[in-house]
Amino acid sequence: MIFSNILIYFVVIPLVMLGGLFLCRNMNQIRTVAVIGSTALLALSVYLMFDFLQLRAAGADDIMLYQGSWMWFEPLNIHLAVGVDGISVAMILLSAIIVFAGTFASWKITPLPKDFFLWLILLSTGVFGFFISIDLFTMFMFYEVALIPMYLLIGLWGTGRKEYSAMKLTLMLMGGSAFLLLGILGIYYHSAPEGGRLTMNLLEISANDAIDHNWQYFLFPITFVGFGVLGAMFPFHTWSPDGHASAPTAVSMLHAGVLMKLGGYGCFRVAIYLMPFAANELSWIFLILTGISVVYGAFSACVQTDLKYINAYSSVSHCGLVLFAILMLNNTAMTGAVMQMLSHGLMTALFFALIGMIYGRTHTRDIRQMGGLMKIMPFLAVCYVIAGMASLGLPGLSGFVAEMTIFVGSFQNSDFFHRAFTIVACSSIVITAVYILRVVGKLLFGPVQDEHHLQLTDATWWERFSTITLIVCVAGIGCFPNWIAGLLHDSFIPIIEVLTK
Amino acid sequence: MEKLPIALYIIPSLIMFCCGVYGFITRKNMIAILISLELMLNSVDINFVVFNRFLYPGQLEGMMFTLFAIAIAAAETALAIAIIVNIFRAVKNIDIRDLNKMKF
Amino acid sequence: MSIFILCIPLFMFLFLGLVGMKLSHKLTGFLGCLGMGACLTLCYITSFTYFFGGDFVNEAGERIQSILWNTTWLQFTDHLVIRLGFLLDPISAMMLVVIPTISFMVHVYSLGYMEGEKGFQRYYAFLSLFSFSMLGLVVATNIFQMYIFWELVGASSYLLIGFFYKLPSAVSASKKAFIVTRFADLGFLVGILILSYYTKTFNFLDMTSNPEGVFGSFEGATFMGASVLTWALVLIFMGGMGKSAMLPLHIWLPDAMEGPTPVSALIHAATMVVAGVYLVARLFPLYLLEEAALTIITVVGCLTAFYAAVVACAQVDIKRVLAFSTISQIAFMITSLGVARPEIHEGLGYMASMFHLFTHAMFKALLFLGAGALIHAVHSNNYTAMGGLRKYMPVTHVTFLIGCLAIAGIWPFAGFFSKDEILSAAYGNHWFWGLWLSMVAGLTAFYMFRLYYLIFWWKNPDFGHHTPHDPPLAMKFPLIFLAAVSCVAGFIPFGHLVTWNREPYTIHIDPVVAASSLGIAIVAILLATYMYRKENPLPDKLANTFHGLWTAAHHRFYWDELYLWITHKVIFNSICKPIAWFDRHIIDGTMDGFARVTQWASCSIRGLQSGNVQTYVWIYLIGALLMATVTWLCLL
Amino acid sequence: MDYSQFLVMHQEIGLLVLILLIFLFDTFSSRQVPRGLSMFSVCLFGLLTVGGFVFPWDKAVASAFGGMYVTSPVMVAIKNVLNVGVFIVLLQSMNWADGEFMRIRRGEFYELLLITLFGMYLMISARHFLLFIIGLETASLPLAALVAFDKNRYESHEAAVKYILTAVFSSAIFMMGLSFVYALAGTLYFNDIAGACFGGDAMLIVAVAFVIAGFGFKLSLVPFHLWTADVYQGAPTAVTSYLSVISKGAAAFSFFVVMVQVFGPFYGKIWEWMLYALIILTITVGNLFALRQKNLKRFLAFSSISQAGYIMLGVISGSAQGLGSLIFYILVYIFSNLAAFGVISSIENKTGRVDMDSYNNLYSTNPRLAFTMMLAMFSLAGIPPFAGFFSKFFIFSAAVQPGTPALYILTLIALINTIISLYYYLLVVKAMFIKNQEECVIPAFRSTGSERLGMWICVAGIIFVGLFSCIYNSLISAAQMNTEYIFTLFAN
Amino acid sequence: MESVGSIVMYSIIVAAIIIFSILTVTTRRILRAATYLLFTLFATAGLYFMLDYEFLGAVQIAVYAGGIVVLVVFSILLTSKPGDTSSKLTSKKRVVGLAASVASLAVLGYAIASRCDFWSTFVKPSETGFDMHLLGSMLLGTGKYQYLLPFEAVSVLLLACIIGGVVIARKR
Repeated sequence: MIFSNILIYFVVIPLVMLGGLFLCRNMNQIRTVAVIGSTALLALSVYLMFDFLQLRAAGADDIMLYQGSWMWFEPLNIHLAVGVDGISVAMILLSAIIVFAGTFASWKITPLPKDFFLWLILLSTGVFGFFISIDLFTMFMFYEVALIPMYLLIGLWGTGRKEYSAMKLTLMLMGGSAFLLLGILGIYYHSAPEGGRLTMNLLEISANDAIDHNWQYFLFPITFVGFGVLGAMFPFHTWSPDGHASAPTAVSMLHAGVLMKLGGYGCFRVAIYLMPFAANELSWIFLILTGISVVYGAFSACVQTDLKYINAYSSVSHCGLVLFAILMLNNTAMTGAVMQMLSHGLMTALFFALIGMIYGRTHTRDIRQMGGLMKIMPFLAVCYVIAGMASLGLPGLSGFVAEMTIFVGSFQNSDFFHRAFTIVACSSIVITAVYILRVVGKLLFGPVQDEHHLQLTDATWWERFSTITLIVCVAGIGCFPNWIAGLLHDSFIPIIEVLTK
Repeated sequence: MEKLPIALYIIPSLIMFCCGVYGFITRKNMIAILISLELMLNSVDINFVVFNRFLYPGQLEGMMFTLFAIAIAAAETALAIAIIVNIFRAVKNIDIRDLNKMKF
Repeated sequence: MSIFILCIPLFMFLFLGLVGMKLSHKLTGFLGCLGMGACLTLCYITSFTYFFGGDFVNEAGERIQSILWNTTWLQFTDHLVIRLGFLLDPISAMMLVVIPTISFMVHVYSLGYMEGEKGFQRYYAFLSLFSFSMLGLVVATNIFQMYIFWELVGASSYLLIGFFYKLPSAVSASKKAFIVTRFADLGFLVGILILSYYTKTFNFLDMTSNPEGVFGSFEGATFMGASVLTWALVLIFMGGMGKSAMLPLHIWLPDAMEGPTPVSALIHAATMVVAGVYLVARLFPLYLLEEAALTIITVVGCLTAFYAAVVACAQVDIKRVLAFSTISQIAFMITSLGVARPEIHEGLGYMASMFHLFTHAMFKALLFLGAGALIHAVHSNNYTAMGGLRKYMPVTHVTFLIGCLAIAGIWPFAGFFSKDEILSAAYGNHWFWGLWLSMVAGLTAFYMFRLYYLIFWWKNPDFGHHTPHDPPLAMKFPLIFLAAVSCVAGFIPFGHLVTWNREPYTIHIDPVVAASSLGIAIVAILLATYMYRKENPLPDKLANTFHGLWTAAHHRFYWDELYLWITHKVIFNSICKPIAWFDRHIIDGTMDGFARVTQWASCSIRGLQSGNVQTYVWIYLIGALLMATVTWLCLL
Repeated sequence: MDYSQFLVMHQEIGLLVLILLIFLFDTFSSRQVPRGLSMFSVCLFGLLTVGGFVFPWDKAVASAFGGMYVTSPVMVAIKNVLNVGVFIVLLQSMNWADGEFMRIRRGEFYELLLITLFGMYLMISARHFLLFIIGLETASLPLAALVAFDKNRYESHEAAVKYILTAVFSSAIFMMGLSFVYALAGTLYFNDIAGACFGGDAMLIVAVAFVIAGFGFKLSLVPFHLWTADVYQGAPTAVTSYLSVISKGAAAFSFFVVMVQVFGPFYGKIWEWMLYALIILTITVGNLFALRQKNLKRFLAFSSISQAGYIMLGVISGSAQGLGSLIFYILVYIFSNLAAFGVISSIENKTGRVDMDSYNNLYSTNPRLAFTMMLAMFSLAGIPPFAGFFSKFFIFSAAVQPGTPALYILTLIALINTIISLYYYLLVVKAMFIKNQEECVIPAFRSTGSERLGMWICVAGIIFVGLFSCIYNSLISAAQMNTEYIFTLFAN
Repeated sequence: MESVGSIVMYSIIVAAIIIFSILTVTTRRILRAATYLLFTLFATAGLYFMLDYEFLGAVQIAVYAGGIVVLVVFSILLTSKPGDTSSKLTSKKRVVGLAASVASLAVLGYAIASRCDFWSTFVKPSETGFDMHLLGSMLLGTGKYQYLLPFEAVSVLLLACIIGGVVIARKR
């Protein structure tokens, strides 16, 4: 029975929420539904994590746990196949946290609150579905489900050049997914040895190991680029600054926090796991590109004046680091990559939440027009400093842990090329410090720039709730990283095995 | 008649076809265009008949096709003329060049 | 027990940070001092147990390096594990004395100095955070733990420098401090990566207990002519250079004086800035493997010492004079490590460096706190606003004088002993280093007494109705305490406690060196007395005579301008802006270009749909014919 | 002379009886009764549609009239699919057909429409080119009359002239091609042509090219598509929607049959490459034209051109999976496009507006219509979880199934084109939802019941046809049954 | 001698077909075009007769010449005033038209002419005697090579065209 699988509920709950939202008539009902739903998701994901750890401790050593597979489209052997390993569990937890925080961050969204939450929940359906899927088709389907609500969310509730940004974002991401689709089809048609039953199931494809090497040369790049676009890989990152700048708060949070992680997740789950040969052979190309994104994004962030642009470019840099680490193809670096995903997800969500709150008060995001906010809204300002510290990799917050794991892991590669690029990537931590401190200095410290800002108020309770949730998570990972590192480390073992075969 | 190969029958038919094409493209009067179309259809009919007679005299498929094609042509012409008359009533003009209000 | 040494300050930080806003200033201050006092007690107990308890000495008479506890914090690979632990050995035990002492003094002193300031609670929270980080740094069992706390002290330094966040100068100073040290830390990090890649470990003890063994297999590995070990060590030293403000990464330290003065005393004089020295001392057995690295250290130290001393002679702001003096003194310690060799006086340099670190912490903290008292009294940082204060502030005057004598190296004050050992070590290595350092020591005495005279003698200014007076008791007590320590610290038998191989060693004072350095110091003091005791035009005349030199020194030889040029003109304008432009116009332009090309194509083929059915048919026919022709041609 | 063979043609007979009944009803009932005729026709046709599904389609296998007519599950399936589409079209046109203007020509409307459907049935089941041509003409000529139906509008006349002239021209070209085929094979039975060995010389190439060109007209493949936009714009909306989905669907199926069964042996050699070029042209040019359109009917015309290109991907695959995916695509396309046309015709009937600008901020006045339109656009663009995503995925997977690099490249080009198409579909969504500062010129109104029913069916189809896998599964299994009727000699 | 006669006959018919076809599309008077079309159709009927398809020739004359051309003439009379001539063609248009027709002639002609057997295939005496009985059974038979179904189907088509023509052409 399909409903006896816990993972299904990660899709079912949002769908039920959608239904509930359809029936809502006023703001309170909408909030009730959204809060109950997102709390349920959070609770479920926390439960899942503990249960998962328990199962693993009890000796369940399948690659994926909670596996379930139900035939869907028989002619193409498409299943609704679900299953999670430690990485997916971590990503699910991340998504749940950010959806939860996002709900509170958009407490007073106008206009059309109902529609806003509908699309937001649809988006999160896609995200959860993506992380629980182990069937390429359902994975791809949920991936696209997560993309399209962005258009309306940005277009309707965004600010600035929202129509342009929304269109650009959607088209570029869909462009990526066009490549991805071709890659998936290619993988599917080479998924089984001659005469075998073709399959879309990741685990089966990997076990069959039937993709011809020449085909891997073709399929690996397009799959990687397909996911890489969402992972903001240079030079396909330009949707990110505009998109983030125009998006409403919760959407920026969800997008930078979770959606961009879909790219990185897909890169190793599909591109590298299924095509290890090409991954070994071709990773250097993408390593150069992602290495560029790391430094390039950081440098670009240094001269921006719009708060959201700064964070968007910072995201380019950080997400570049994710892909960079994945391409190092060793366990430590990949573990670091996922930790970076978690860390970046949480702290960017925090950043965007704070920027949204500040913008909601000052009605500008130009750092030249603001200053001394520490005096006016100390709570938000302190949170912003914490987020900044997390971003520039202060020990005790999540960014440090992730970055160090990546750097140490990457440096374990024995050839000069990889290590030289690691050092290049390392240099981004200095540049990050530059732009973070520049913003903090101009925005929060110094004299108050605009007299009108003196009347502004500090955070409301729901805003506090939203930000504190995220800060607790950021600090939690930063202070006690080992359990999550262990969780991820074990999950990468099968992938590394495939790569070294 | 034994001295005349099939090509000598088909080529005049093709010339007729091409005349039809020329007419369609150059004439302005819609009825003239219709006449050109008749030429084209007629040329197809000749083709079928000639192929049937020369190449496959065992069966009469080509001939039957022509027979039905004539009927179809008649139907087409009737309908086309109805439409043309109708448009003449509407705009008092049957110049094909004037029918380009919808474009791009 | 030792875990509480770290936990108490951390708890105080969290407690004061989260609920401090609800507490009164008095209560906060009390709690802060109480916490630090408890911590201080524990540290003293630990340290004294280590040095004098007798449990920590092995049969050969060596003090052992003992890891009290070590928990896994983050596991990278099987070998590479970050652990958080507590390493007790001579240098960390020594630091366990220095840090809490100064910190406690600063806590107490701040009760008076920061009284009534907005953000008092925040200030104490940050002080606790700093104490926690600094203690964590010195007891680190592995290099990554050190790096973690290294970053944390940097951050707390950032927060404290920028404590007066409404002042733009404080904000930019804090930013500068953080970024410069961050840049240095990049070197540190890369050094760690290289080191750990070859040694397969982060642990200090694994590295230092058998350096040849660990590195034996990688001797052949070189990069650009130098061995990887040299690279690693130099890069790690770069981290130390940043923290310890060595040339050319020194520029942040003078600006860091924008922070509250007690903070300068704690962080930027006594503890954090010596982390670089501590780092090199920690990895000293590795450095011994690479002569080149030690030479680099020596050169950097000597240049910095001299440079800072020269600049200190031309500063107006008393805190800046002290800051440059700090740089110069730390450079002494660094040089001392650089010249230390086991075969020269049994590694005297190492001991001397640590000794100087200890004494310097005491008297420099004293000087800073004294400066704080002065600033508190006259509300200005510049000596031009002071002069003749000896009558108004007798306690401050005496303690400050003790500090000056100590730093100038006058017997029997603490500085004499430690500096003397450094000079001995330097002469032992090469006469040139010794000579150089002697000269710098003379300069030190000169500028310190220049400062002393300009503050306390020089003229009798008119303070009007607002007469300066000695500070309250909370501030006076630390001054007196530290002055006392500065008087007696020199007699501590340091050689029995801290040596490079942890074997006891009896200090012999080399009479020639001692006498000559004392002589140079006295001459310099006399010169300063001649020039600055009474208001006279001589200094101005001299300044005019050596106008170029004076201006350059006054502007710190234009290092800041150079950095400004590099960051603004080169990095900001020539890298960041072009990249941002490139992103907006080339990359983004390409993406928009796709859209534009599509639109253009769309417009350019609109003629196809001309609305004329004859054209339609023509295209239809040609299409069909082309299809046939092309296919036929392809099949030929 | 076994006249019982007629009984094999259940659906055709049923349809003819239906037409007859409508004819009789139209003749003998009073024309003053409002809605009588349209109600009657729609209900009857609804019964026929349901009947088609109730009938055990997997048993329907027959070959009659000496192999001239065949039926097999897959053909029943496509006919059923078309029935569904026609039913929705009828529902949506009821409001229009009940209007005063239509009072005296209501009966003719239904008769002509259903006769063209009959012609399509014949096209689908014909296995002889004569019958096929007759079916083709029956499916296209009466449509010319329907296009000209709206006598009060000039555009309707212009459209009709363009349609009929191009249609006759294309059938002349088609028949010229057929005459060459006849010359080469000596027969017009599909099976026999495939069996007759003829060489691949110039004549064959011309024959294939002309046959494809003839189909190109029905399917509006570029460069045979130029009539499409003008006719769609000029024709009454009901007819436009019919033209865009039903007519195209039937043509696509029969195109598959003709290409695979008749010209199957020349797949790789001749027509794969012709089709290859046509697909790229069709998708790209259709998209490029659609970009700039402001008139929604014209916009959908170009969108339907590019959709036809995607449908052709099923043909170029030439496999049973391709056929099944093609039918599925048509089904989904019917729901999606008709949802869009439903909204357009509903608004056009109310306000007479079909330009995109008047749809600005439609969501504020008519949220349901806007929502339906948005679903339609998303489905057409292939956004999950709507049916369009599934149909696109399946058609692409069918297209790359042969596994040649060329087909991968073709699919990639098609995929890149989906981005352009997404752009213009989103333009509509943008107008309705995002331009919310502007005043909406369309007042809030309530659509008639039949329109709403039609749209509800479409919406349900858009949401559920993809998710409920049984539909696709059964289409594929239908396509794999009785392959001798289609895949006689196919090379794959 | 029969062959000479048939060659002459052939020449006349073919010349008529070609000349009248060309005249049909080039004359500037629309009524003349209709007349030339009639001649062309007659010539075609002659060709059918020559190929022994007498029935087809008769149908050609009856339906085409008798029905269609008359319809066309009527419609010409309905839609144009007598003496109407179309204006001269622009050279551009003529070039375009010529290009299309010449191109299609080239392609189609090459396709035919390139087949060697088309130059060596001559008409054979018809084996199946053509008679009305055979025609009847073909039109009403249900077997292979019998055309009951198309026959019925075409009736539906004609019906549809009648309905369509009526509904369009009627005045209201």
